Amino acid sequence: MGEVLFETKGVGKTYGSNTVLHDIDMKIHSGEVIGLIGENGAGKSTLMKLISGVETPSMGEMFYMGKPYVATSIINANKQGIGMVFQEQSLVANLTVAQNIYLGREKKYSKAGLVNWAEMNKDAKKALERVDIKLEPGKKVRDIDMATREMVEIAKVLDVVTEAAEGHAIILLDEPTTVLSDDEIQEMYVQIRKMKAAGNGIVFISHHLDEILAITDTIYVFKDGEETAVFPTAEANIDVLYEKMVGRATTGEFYVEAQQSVPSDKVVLEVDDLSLFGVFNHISFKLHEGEVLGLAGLDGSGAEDVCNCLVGQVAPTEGRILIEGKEVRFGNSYQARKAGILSVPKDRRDEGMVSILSIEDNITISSWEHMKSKGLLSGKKIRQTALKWIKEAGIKCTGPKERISQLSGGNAQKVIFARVLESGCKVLILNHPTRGVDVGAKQEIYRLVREMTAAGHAIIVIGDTLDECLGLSSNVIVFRDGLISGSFDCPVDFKPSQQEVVHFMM
Amino acid sequence: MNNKRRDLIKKMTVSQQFVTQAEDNAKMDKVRRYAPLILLVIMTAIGGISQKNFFSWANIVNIMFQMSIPLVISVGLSFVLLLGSIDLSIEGNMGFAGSLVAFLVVNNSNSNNFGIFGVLIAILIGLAVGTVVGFLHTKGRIASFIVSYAVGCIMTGAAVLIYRGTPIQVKDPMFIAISQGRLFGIPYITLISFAVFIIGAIIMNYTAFGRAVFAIGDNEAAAASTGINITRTKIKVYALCGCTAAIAGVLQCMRLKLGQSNLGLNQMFPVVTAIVLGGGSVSGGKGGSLQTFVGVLIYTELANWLTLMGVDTNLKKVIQGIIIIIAVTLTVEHNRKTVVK
Amino acid sequence: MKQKKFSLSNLSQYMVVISIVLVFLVFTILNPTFISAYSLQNLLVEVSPLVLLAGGLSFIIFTGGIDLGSGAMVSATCVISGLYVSRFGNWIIPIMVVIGVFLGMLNGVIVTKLKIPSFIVTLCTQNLWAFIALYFCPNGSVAVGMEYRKEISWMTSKIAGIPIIFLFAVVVVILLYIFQQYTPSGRAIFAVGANIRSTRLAGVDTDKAQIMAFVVSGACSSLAGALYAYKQKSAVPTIGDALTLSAIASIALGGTSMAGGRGSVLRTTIGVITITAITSGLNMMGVDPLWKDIIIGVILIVAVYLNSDTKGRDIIVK
Amino acid sequence: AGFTAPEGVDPSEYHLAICIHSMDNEYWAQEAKGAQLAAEYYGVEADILTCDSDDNKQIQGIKDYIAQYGDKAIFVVDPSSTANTVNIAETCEDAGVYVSILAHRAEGLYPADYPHFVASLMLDDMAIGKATASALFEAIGGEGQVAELQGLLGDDSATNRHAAFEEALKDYPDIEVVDSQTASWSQSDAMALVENWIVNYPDLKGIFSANDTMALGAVEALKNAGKNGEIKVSGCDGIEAALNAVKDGDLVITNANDGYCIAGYGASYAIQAALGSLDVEGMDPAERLIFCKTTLVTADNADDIISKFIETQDPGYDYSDLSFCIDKYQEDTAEAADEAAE
Ligand SMILES: Nc1ncnc2c1ncn2[C@@H]1O[C@H](COP(=O)(O)OP(=O)(O)OP(=O)(O)O)[C@@H](O)[C@H]1O
Ligand SMILES: Nc1ncnc2c1ncn2[C@@H]1O[C@H](COP(=O)(O)OP(=O)(O)OP(=O)(O)O)[C@@H](O)[C@H]1O
Ligand SMILES: [Mg+2]
Ligand SMILES: [Mg+2]
Repeated sequence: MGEVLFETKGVGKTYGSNTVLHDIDMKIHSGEVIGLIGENGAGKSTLMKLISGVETPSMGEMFYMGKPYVATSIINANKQGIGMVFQEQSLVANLTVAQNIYLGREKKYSKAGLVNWAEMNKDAKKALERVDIKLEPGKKVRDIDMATREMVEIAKVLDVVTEAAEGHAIILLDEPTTVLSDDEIQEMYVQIRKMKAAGNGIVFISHHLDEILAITDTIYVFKDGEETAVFPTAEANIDVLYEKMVGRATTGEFYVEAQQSVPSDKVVLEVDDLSLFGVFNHISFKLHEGEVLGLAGLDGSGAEDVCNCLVGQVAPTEGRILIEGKEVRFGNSYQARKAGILSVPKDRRDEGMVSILSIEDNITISSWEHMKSKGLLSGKKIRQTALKWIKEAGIKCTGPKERISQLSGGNAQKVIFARVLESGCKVLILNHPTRGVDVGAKQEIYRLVREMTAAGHAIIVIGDTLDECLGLSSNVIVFRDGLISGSFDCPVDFKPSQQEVVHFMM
Repeated sequence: MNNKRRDLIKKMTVSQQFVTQAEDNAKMDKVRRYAPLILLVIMTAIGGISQKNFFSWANIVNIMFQMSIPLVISVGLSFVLLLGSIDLSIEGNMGFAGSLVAFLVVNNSNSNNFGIFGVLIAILIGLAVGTVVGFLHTKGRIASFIVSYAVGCIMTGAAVLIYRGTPIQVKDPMFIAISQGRLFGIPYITLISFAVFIIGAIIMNYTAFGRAVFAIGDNEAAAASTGINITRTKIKVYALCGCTAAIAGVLQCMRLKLGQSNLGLNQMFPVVTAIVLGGGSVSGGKGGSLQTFVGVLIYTELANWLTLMGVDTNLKKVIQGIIIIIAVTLTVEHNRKTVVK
Repeated sequence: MKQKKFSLSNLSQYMVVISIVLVFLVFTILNPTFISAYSLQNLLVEVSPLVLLAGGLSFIIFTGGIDLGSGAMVSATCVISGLYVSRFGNWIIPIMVVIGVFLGMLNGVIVTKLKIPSFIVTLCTQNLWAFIALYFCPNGSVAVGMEYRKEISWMTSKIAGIPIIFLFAVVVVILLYIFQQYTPSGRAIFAVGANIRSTRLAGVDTDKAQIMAFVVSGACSSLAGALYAYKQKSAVPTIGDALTLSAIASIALGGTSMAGGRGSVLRTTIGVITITAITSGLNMMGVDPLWKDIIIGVILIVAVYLNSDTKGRDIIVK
Repeated sequence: AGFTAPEGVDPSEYHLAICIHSMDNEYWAQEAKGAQLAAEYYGVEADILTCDSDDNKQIQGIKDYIAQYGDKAIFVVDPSSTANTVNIAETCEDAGVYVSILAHRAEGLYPADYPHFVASLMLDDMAIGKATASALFEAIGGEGQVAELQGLLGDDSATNRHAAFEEALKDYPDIEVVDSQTASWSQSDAMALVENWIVNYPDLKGIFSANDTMALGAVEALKNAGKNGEIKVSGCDGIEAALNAVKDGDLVITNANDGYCIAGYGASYAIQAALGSLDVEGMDPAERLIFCKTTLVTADNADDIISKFIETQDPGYDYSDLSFCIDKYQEDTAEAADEAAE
């Protein structure tokens, strides 16, 4: 490890009256990879945004190469030698790879205002080769897969910062591996090591602790916007990291396992030899009353796509879906709901919340048919239902008329849970139900899941983490490459270990 | 899918299936990309077969002449549509520029003789009006539909103010020369419109600004995060659109040698349709200059052909509408997740 | 829990009411006859059909779509009503509603099933409605027969000084308000405009909601067409030409977001009254017609700027 | 000759509303000017109300004006459509204000039935259209191919002029009409149509246009194709550009509709009625149904017309002499009116 490249001293950020980050001291050395971990909402991305110029710090100061550092915009930070790969991909799909890499920096290739695309493509090719990908730079981003896009983003950032600060750049990677397969992650490691060898400083954020252990040199742990621990990776193992992150060692209590119900024999949903061309094949399983069925699998393994079929978003190419023994077919989520299946979607902002509507509308949207009196919707019923759920699920808000978009992530998620529970659907599909939700709210959501099963609902869960999947489920099915690769019983006291399950995922 | 292929597919692993599917999709994309061109070829063939005069040089010149003004309008408008916005001020802007230029060059109602400077003044004012539309839209955060409609009203009113009821006749020798001039049999006005179009195409395809417009239309948030100045880009787009509308107004004035507020009447929506026919999208991010050219050509040929066929004007519009719906159905991407409003 | 903070941003909610009061105030000060009984009665007659048209069209705008052909639909139905009211009597009104439902459904089905943006679909169907209007009335407006004028004049006559046509409009607005506020379809229309993906995944039939919006709008436009026929006592094939944009402008003036998801028919109603009052006021003052377009354009920009509640920095305005 | 208002009547208390389609058209602007001149002559105030050819907007404007000035309002209206004339007459009757209606009159609508509907002043579209069409046919030698540019479909001037064209054809069996389409009164639409016709009908000899604007579009198209003079064009209305075109030989003929006359005298009828110097009830019903004077314009008289109407912007009519404008009475219809009155 070389000299200190970058340093933050007492940096923090407040949004309104809400302090989301404070008092962060971090040193990034030349040739060092820092691992940054912490629960959702802990403030990791916020710190990255402060360093990369997206946001300005509310307190504290930063130093780069020993000099005070202020970044007024991303472009400005880039010019100084600091670049960031965002958590949500920021490529523009209808432009080519080269145009994306140089978006906002076309000047270099312009003569009299006209851009020389050929020259840009040539340079883009070099930039791509730097991260070892062979890709036609004239290809539109919408035509390339997610993993390649991630590498293009890295190539873009690398190109920006090395231009400005060869050998002493700072590269911030915010969850770069979420969309990658195992092989692709290994490829990413190679790139990170290369950047590191060149003398740059790197910050690597991931929720996968094994990745943190594999690639980083130093680990920073954030909790509720504070830096709670810093230590060399050599001294860490998964258990230590877990404890430092969550604050307790065991997971038993966490998932309210004591209340895990034993599924009855009554089959609510049967999936029979379901296939979706190019996505998954020959999927069959049964879901019983009171059961929580976990679907585990890497991204792209087909687990989520099965759920998409079950909620009518995509029509399967082969196979049958039966509810309580009766075959059902649906072309949209409306028909799926009528048949008794409703989901808590994965992408809360775009697929879950009907953003500019009120909490009460969001809670009752799937059950307006039942909110009538004398043939008309009853405002009173709607309000009472909303109030009931606000109390029962502990939704923090100013009232049922508040817009859902003004709620915090966890509370918005509770609203969506209230919606599916109110809908009267038997089969509930929870797709990453705790994504972007903090510990406290998480626990309440787990409690809600237990209450649902106790009330006779049947639930399919795709966990945000494997741990969550195992903790919540009474049975787990593992997917690999579009096929079911294994299944486990998960009774309260004999949960399979993560390693056992992971074995079937890879 | 025939049975053999079906069996084959059943035996494939998911990843093999995925590859097949990706290839199929790519093929469909290609078909969709070339659909407007195919449509154009088919139209041209039908036109040629059904009407003996369709391929006569005179008719080809007619088509070129008639597509000139829509083509000029399409230059600015296609940028606006790329943003996913709309500019309803085009018609008013055209009328104003046409009336103003008639007022400034040699005419029957006053002794002005600004010549080419008159043309420049009219175009610059069009540009300024576009800038105002863009400014009100972005800074005032008012939907472009409304701002541009209101500004269009204002410009129509302002145009009438210039000539107070008696439209101005243009007597300028330059205007007469340009409107009647031919180079290799091609009207000057057409050549001018092609030149404007080519400049527009260069701006769209070979400048940073052009790329920024694509980026904003596709994903405004992502574009903002790469540091593109959204507001300034949008204002520039409206300025450009105002500018081309004014050029179209001046050309229309040259064509008719008359300055009147209704020079732009009913000129905008056909161009929107033409852009969409070429594969552009009214919700932004899709389209291109060549596609626009093809779209304008399809639209003009269709109108020309229906005229040659002697189809009643109103029925003509209905037929155009139906053909457009069919064409758009073929060129729009369809999957379950597509959101249309 | 039910505390309401009264802040400047809340003010924009009431801006629409403030602006109509302001308009009446200004015109009355400039010209006291503006609020004479005759003038107000005229205003009520004048706004009625436009309220229906804009009220119906609002629902399409709530979904985030648009109907550029609603004015032409008014022309078509005005023509049919005007020509056949002598044959069907007052039954023409329900007949028009049925026809409107059908025409609206045609739009809605094309938009949702063929997945073509409403902007394009209605641009095309507009030509169809215009064609129908001119097909029935190739030679321009046709007046209802002299002998039949008396029989349809009840619509513009007055009960206790209030024109019946306005009562008619009030009833329809109430029905629309009930639909908007108290039926699942009505609420679903807003949800579609707010976020169609989420709404779809919440198990709402978004296709149906979108089609419903077009159907309601179709029915209202056709009803407006019939009312125009009663009001003008003739079949006027060009009556709707300028109405689409006036209706959209009224909706925007009411503060309804063009992006969908927010708004109300009540706001639209106020918007229509405001815009009509402005034109009437200018007419009464004998403003030079050369300036009228310009004045209306300026007022429109200012009013929409003040009334729209889309000032949040995070909302993308297109 | 001067005009003195009856005892106790102050003309300046009265307000004349000049209701026209729009200011965006030379002919309507001429009407507005004529009515303004008349108002000036009588000393009444005048305002212009436009309606963009919208029936509803026109009625709205009239009612607003009545709301403002009550029985001190006077109207001279170029109606947005024929059908609207009944509404105009009724609205004014209900409010007790005097009105003259120009250029249109619905079937069965007679001033005699409405004490405040002073007079209907019409242009004899049939005669004018027939005259221009015949002049065109003569210019091409009475035989050969012609095409017709119609006005906006749905507009009744367009309908009348089309009918007149058909009527004129009856006398010329050797004229072949190859196409007849609408260019919606628009110069640019007409230009596009004619461009196509030139290609499609190489033997085309004449183009009948329902108004001057379209005729000028046709001339531009012909000039571009080098066929100006070879193919003859006729127009109608008498706008400045068309008068010049007639003078230059680009147009065979047009008709000066003379807005100063029809609107100026229309206004005069209504104003005199309102001021009490014209006894409307005492008039012969037939005298309230007037065809106004117009002038056919050919190369021979183009210069005179231009200097009279265009250059001075005031033909110097004596608006006190109401009979000046009368070409003839709408006699056939006047008889019907008599019958209706019985
Ligand atoms: N613009 C904002 N306004 C208000 N609060 C914000 C804003 N941006 C972030 N926050 C809040 O700041 C906190 C820290 O968020 P941050 O995105 O840094 O979390 P994170 O650790 O990156 O989480 P994740 O693991 O989900 O990426 C969260 O509570 C978040 O809701
Ligand atoms: N863009 C914004 N502007 C202003 N306030 C915001 C914005 N986004 C979020 N907030 C407010 O900031 C607070 C934090 O919201 P956020 O969703 O980031 O919380 P969070 O920490 O992720 O919550 P949770 O723990 O429930 O996930 C909320 O009260 C929210 O209303
Ligand atoms: Mg959060
Ligand atoms: Mg983050």
